[in-house]
Amino acid sequence: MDEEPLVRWDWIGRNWPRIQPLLEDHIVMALVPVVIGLLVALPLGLAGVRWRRLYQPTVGVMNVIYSLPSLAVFIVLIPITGLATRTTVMIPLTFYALAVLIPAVVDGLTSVPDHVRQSAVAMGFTPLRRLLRVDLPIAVPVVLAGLRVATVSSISLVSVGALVGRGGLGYLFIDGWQRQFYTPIVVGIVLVVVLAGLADLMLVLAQRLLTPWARARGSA
Amino acid sequence: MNWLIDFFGDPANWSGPEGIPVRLLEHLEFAGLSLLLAMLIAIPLGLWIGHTGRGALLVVLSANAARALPTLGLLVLIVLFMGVGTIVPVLIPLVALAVPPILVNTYEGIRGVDPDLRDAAYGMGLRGGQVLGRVLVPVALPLILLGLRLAAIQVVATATVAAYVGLGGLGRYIIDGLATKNYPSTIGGAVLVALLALLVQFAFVLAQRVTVSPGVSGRQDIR
Amino acid sequence: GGDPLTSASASPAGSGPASAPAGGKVIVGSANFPENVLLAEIYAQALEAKGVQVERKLNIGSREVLYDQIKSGGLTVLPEYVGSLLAFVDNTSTQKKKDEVVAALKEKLPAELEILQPAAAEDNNSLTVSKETAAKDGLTTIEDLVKVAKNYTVGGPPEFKSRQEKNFKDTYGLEFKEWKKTGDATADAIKNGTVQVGNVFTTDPKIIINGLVSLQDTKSAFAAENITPLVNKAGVNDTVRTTLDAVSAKLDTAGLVALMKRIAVDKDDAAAVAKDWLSQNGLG
Amino acid sequence: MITFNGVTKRYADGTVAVDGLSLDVHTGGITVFVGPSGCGKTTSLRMINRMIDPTEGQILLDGVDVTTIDPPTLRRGIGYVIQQAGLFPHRKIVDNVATVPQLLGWSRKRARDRAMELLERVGLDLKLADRYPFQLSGGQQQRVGVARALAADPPVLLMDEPFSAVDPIVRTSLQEELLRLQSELRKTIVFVTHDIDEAVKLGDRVAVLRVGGRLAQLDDPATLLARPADDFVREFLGRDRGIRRLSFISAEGIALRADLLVPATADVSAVRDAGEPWLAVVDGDGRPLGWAAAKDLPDSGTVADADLVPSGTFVAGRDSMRAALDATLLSPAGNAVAVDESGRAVGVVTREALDEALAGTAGGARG
Amino acid sequence: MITFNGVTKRYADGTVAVDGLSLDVHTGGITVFVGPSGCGKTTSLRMINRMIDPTEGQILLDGVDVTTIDPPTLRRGIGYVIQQAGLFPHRKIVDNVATVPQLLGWSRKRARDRAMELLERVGLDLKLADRYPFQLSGGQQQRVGVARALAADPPVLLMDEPFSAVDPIVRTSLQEELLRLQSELRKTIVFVTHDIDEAVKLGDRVAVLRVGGRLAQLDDPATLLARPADDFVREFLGRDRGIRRLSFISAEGIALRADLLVPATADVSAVRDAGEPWLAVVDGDGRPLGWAAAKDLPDSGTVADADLVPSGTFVAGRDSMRAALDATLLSPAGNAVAVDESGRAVGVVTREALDEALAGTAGGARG
Ligand SMILES: Nc1ncnc2c1ncn2[C@@H]1O[C@H](COP(=O)(O)OP(=O)(O)OP(=O)(O)O)[C@@H](O)[C@H]1O
Ligand SMILES: Nc1ncnc2c1ncn2[C@@H]1O[C@H](COP(=O)(O)OP(=O)(O)OP(=O)(O)O)[C@@H](O)[C@H]1O
Ligand SMILES: [Mg+2]
Ligand SMILES: [Mg+2]
Repeated sequence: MDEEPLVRWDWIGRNWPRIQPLLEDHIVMALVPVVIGLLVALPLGLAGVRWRRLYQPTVGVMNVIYSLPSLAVFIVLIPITGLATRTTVMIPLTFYALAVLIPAVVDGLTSVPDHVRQSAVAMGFTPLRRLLRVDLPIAVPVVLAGLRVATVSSISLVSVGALVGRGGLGYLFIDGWQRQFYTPIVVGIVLVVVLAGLADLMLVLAQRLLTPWARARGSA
Repeated sequence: MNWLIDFFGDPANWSGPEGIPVRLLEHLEFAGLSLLLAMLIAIPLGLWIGHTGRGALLVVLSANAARALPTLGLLVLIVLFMGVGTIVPVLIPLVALAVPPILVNTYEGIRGVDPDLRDAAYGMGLRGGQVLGRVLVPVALPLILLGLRLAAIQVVATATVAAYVGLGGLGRYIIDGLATKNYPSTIGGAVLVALLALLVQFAFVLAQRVTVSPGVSGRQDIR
Repeated sequence: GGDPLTSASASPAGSGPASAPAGGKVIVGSANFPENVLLAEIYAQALEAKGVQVERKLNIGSREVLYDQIKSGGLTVLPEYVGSLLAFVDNTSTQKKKDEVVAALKEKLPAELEILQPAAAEDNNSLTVSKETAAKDGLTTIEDLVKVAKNYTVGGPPEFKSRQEKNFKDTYGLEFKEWKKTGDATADAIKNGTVQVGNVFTTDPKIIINGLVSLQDTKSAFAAENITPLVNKAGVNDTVRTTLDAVSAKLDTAGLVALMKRIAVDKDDAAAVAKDWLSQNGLG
Repeated sequence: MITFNGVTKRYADGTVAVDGLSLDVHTGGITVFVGPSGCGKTTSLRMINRMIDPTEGQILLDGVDVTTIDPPTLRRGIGYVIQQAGLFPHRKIVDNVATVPQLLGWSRKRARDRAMELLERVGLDLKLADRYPFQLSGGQQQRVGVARALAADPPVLLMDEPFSAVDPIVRTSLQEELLRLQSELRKTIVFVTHDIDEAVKLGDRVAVLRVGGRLAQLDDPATLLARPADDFVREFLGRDRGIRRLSFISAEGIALRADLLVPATADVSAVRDAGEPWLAVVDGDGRPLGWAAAKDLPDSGTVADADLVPSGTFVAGRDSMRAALDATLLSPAGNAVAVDESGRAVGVVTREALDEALAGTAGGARG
Repeated sequence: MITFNGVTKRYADGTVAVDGLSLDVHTGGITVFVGPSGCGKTTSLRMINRMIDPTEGQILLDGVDVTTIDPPTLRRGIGYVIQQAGLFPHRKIVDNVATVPQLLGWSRKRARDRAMELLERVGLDLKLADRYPFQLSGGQQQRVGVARALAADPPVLLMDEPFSAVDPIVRTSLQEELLRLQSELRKTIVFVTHDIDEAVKLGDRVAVLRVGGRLAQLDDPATLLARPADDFVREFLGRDRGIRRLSFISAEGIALRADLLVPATADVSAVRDAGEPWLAVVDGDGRPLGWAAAKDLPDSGTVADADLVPSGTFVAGRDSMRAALDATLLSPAGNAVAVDESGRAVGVVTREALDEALAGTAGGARG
């Protein structure tokens, strides 16, 4: 029994039908919060830039949220959002995504050079139009950099949800742990990393496509 | 609030091997040790890569890959391999968690120093090490500290998972609270962790005040 | 004070599908250990074979968490162990024998819940030690343990101490030096010596994997632990009942251990093992 | 015409940036605001397109108080060029230029065609149109900035130190480009600089401001150089005022002597007989080849055999007195060759003739 | 002396930045490298202190091949000043300046004392010593940069466009400060600029480089302006070459006429009798008050009652021919008043006298 191999390859094939829904569940639970986070972070970030005084407290609150252990938040949410539901897992993840994305949006918007903003005003852009056509596009590289971190972290964090019954691929960790069985754990880790890598790659590609003008400045 | 009073008001929670002081020390041990290890790995590496420019692509790629590593999965895998005799199994995933922000910020901090400054330093006859130590690091310090702070917060918050594999730390209150549906315990544990994280943040703000030259921080305020 | 886990169960508004059978869907849950997951799989697949629509919420947590959920309708069916369940709903209960326990349960369970026909299969709590400890102290029964227990640390799930400390003392006069919460890692803790004695289920595959010895419970400190579906009455109809009863009728301890061996040692998946068992027994 | 009517700007912190400024900016000319750093040039400029609103007084654009016009509408009719060009980093060069036309609702195609036309007009290689700003040099970016400001053909152009971030050589070429453009377009341009040389070079009229935002003098460059209103202006104009004002005086009035030109094929003896110490030698096309010194001529042969010294030249109909003076200073004879636009010598300016002409201008300094 | 001996630098990407450069940099003088962008000025400069190593050829410092010296040691003996000053943001001004002395092992106190001395020397308010760089203006930062480079009293100073990021007014004052310092310190300075005006103003010798890193001409500024080696250099020197070279010719040789000076108390009739159209009026101290035109004098009274026209002046012993010319151009008489250092008139330069002197210099253009 001690010679339990690190990976039982046949297990993967046999259990794929069981892994696949976990993978799908994982993707949904990881990405929906990031998307929602982005949608919420944009207006909040804008408000943060507009009312600088609101921004510091917001960051403070976000930092506190960020320092809450995800597991504890899951548990606290169960009575409100139900046991082992996606919502339970996605709510804290949304907040974590916000904690990364709001500063990214604010940094992105403040990265618009003053002279660029001034010329936009002088050319007769209305405020809304300037926001949409000038400020936001220029903020894209910084926002995307934040989005990459948020996405990858979210994909990694979903698995903790397994401790409260809904963790996508995290189920494989619990399962492997209970049965002292490496294969599902390894498969889970690999899938999570590959998933994160793919998402990251797609964001990098998106950045390349969306911001050919920023290439000179590097993409990190 | 009642749950907090239940939890913090219970004298049993303040003494013995399951008391808050012991759990807190355990938690600090996990978090502190892993942060220290991560610093030992990431700071020299970040300094070196930022200074020489070699392997920069590697940092960018591997840092995000490391961020993707699921702590829980890593933890159970390592515990299965090594057992729970020592705290090493907890340290490894936590170190993996802490390395990316420290590494990336150290690297970006050093790399982001104005090339003119680097030039001036070499031009004055400083040697490579002196340029790094006397010029680049002091100027990059705010970013390096920011990386450390992010890492520290994440490690403090995530060290709770150690309890799942039977180890101690403040996570015990959360995991045990879940198992026994002891709500005050869960909340109490979470509050303790959050307080600890805030304390860590505060410590870093202080450290920043003390270690970063006003010439550098003042310049940033202006921007 | 207002425990939200409890208070929420009174108002199941947000707790997902509360009144389950409306859409004819049965939610099968399980606690977070492999055997319970396997049993839930067996129930689920048996039901599905009868055309019942099933949703699984497996490997979720402890009884403490699950019980409220099934009571509120968040779960419909849960594999349970009669003794532990009785102790949970009434911690003053003293019944140990299967029939007494079942009878007591039927009486004590709240109106929303009921247990169906218990199976012959049992998964008892046990006090388990390592082979080395057993050999050194010559331990085979819990009574053997009494004289050395004062030197030993005992480990178990977080809820273990509160449930059993008094029981051990009353039944055996057994007292330990220290109690540790070792949770899911109890078997590992015994193996690496963090604890010398641990509360491990008799069908736990880690007993076999780690070569541990479960001490015999000569005085029935642990109650009978026959496996039975705990159901939320509102969520089950006759099809469900007869199907689950049919499962229980075929399930015995030896069979369960064999299934668990497949899961723990051969690393077969619970769903596959369940499927095989059901078809062998003409249920799937 | 743009009219400043007792305009004062007091910032929230109490700084008075502009104080009771009253002046007219003439239509179709370049008016330069010049003055030391912090004298309120930028503030004055930006009050015209309402980037800043005055605390007191009014600014009228062709008689209409600008504060009665909705800012975006006002601004779309006023081009604006600033130091860092302010190009949108995320848009291609052509799209940068097409921005205002598109804001005005032109079709994409029409806006782009217009942009291409303008890029050509400001002297930019059309291959650059599909690049992004970061791929252009500073000077090229400035040209794009000018093209962009001109895109919707606004009658008014505001330029705030547009050329101060580029190196002197590029700067000179940008200045010349602007003058060339303006000779075609005749916009009403308000140009801000703190470089007095740039001010007198570009301005039809130059407004010198002093710190605190008060007008010290408003005059055409020649008058400004000849008659600074006070010590502040004199100081600000700096050294070389005498020489510099020659730039604004045409060399047309100088008497030319055609008799000092000799063809390279002329016989040496003829030249020697003329009795002049130096003669300007021209080739068959009449282009100057250099100066021949009478005393150093060979004994026989043509002038072409002589040792010729390079000559200073200036363009008779176009250049200023300054260029004529410079040319005489570069010639060994102290005389300069005047050429026409095509480079053919039309005569020689002797130092005496130049002195005569200069004496006429110096009288202008009386004041 | 610094000797470039067939120095070539080819970068990894194949760019030849410097190509077979051979020249001497004289000890104790300012040698300026000037040329268009990308002509290899910076590369040449940085090969001296081994920030870059040549691909071929050698650079000798007082006869020693620099590649035989350990770079940090070499650099501590060579001051280096760059465009944005490159001050260490985390160190106070005084500590920035004390950096190299401390590297050399001086005690903290001695290094700081030296730093304070130097800050004073470069004209910086000592109150600024305890500030951080971000609290200083660009011009002040540049002064600190110069002080820092001088801190260990290195015999050689390398300056790479040190003043190009500041505005023209500050730039002029920095240039003058550098000249003043150099007149005291007599360092061997290599100065890089792309501004030809700065080059001729500062350089004892000016090396003009062309793109590709080849030397086009190396001469003192006056010779360079008078005799550009080829069209590239002529083009690069730009307009006004004739006028600008007058800057390098002292006005000392010009004949002065003291008889044209009249005291303000002189009687009108006396002046009218002199028969000169214009007379320079001076006050009791001998300071010039302006020009009086003979024909416009009142019928009686003193000269002080006359309508005086402001006069152009230049300092007789110090100023250049250019200043003298400028002064004549500002005077209605076409004559300029020469004053001594204390501002007292010493005589009048007539245009004829100036022409005479200019004719003498123009001969120098023969080449
Ligand atoms: N938003 C503001 N709030 C307060 N004071 C301001 C503001 N903007 C400018 N000032 C002050 O108003 C004065 C005039 O500023 P302005 O920018 O118009 O000067 P400028 O002539 O353009 O100077 P520069 O040549 O340096 O560009 C300065 O003293 C400046 O500090
Ligand atoms: N590290 C490098 N790798 C490749 N080419 C380089 C490098 N550094 C400079 N060059 C090229 O070498 C040539 C000379 O560069 P250098 O910086 O010496 O010019 P410069 O005269 O100082 O120009 P500028 O006036 O713009 O500062 C340029 O064509 C430049 O692009
Ligand atoms: Mg300004
Ligand atoms: Mg250079």
